[in-house]
Amino acid sequence: MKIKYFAWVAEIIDKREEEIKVPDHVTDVNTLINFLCTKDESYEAAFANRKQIKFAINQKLSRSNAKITNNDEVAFFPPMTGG
Amino acid sequence: MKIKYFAWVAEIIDKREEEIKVPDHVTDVNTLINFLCTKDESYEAAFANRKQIKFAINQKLSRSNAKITNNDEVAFFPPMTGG
Amino acid sequence: MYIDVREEDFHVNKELERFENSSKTDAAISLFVGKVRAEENLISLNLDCYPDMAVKEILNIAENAKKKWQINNLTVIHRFGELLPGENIVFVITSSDHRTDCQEATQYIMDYLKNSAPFWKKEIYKDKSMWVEQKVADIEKMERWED
Amino acid sequence: MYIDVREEDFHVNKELERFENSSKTDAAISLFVGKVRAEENLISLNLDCYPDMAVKEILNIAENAKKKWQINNLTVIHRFGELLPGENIVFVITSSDHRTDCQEATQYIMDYLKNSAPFWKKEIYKDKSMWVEQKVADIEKMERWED
Repeated sequence: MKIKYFAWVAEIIDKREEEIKVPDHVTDVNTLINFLCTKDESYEAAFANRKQIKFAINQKLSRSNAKITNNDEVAFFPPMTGG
Repeated sequence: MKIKYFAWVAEIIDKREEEIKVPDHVTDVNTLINFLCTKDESYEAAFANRKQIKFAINQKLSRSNAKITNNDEVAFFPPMTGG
Repeated sequence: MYIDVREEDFHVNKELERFENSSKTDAAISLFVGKVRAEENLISLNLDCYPDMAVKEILNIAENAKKKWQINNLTVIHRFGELLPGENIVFVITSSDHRTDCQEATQYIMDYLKNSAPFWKKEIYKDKSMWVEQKVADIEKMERWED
Repeated sequence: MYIDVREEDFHVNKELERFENSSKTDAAISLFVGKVRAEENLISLNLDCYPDMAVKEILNIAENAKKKWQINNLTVIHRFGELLPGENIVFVITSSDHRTDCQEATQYIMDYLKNSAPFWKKEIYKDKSMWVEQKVADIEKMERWED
């Protein structure tokens, strides 16, 4: 699974992108976040307030219970401030 | 008094501008229109439906009872369609 | 602030460039350009105008826009005379610190130009000609801005 | 329809000219340009971006605008990377037969670009830096368009 991070999420985790093979019990964004938080404190810090984090599956804004597989690209980021 | 006509008002009266010395009883736009209508049928035709006619005194949209004198510039025209 | 009522055409690009050069620190620019619609069989759009009053009235509209919104700079150019299909009629540009101010001000100015600036459009077709009538929808657009 | 998400600057004039050349019969054009505000002590505005998603999302916003209004042509350019005060950020232009369509569509596109396109602004000042936070007022501007 390709995972991307943007803005202050990327700064806290100190990565913009990584390739991870996730275990079978990771089936949606919620379980992916739980899995990432077991890896490293920086993930826990980044995801501490989950309401502030948005996510996209294959470049499309998604809900936290949308299904994901190892073939998907998942991205985590704060609310957008473009324009 | 300088009087200007625009759009179909000018077409019906067949004048874009004229200089007229108006008599003393012409004190506002209403009495001016009455006076003009005694001059020529074309004025009567142009002013037949007074609700369709707007007027400006010295380049400013005005009400029909606003006072005018021989030194003023008065203009008659239909509702505007600019932009 | 620059207001111009004239017969000659203008270059949208050059006017935009001129405006930008005098608004270098403004973060938001909103431009509207209106042209003669290429209706079938339309030969020309003849715009009658009361130029002295038009300049005063556009100035008045612009001042009112500046009272309602934070506007740093503003240009309005309105043509009159015989205009061919596709030719420019009107150019309105405003700049501000935040986007909503200039976007609403440009709309406001256009809405008032339509109904309260002394211009009158006559459409000349191959087989007929007619004065454009003021539209109720246009008046309603103007009135939405009233306090 | 032309959508571009890129680091390099663009020339507002050239983009307008290009747009006009491909919209010659459109009677109404509405343009918005957003630039980096020259705030005191601001060194740069760093725009983080998810480019693949940004292109898709802007396309989606544009398609929705075309469903709501009669739009003939449309260009959106959005930059990312390190932008200096006064530099261009975003360029939105739409054309239509009647003025209200393009003016509202341009506003709509800007309102959605602010809150739903994957860009994130970080302000770099002389003595500090901070990520810009999404504003409730901006979300409300976006939500006014919902049916």
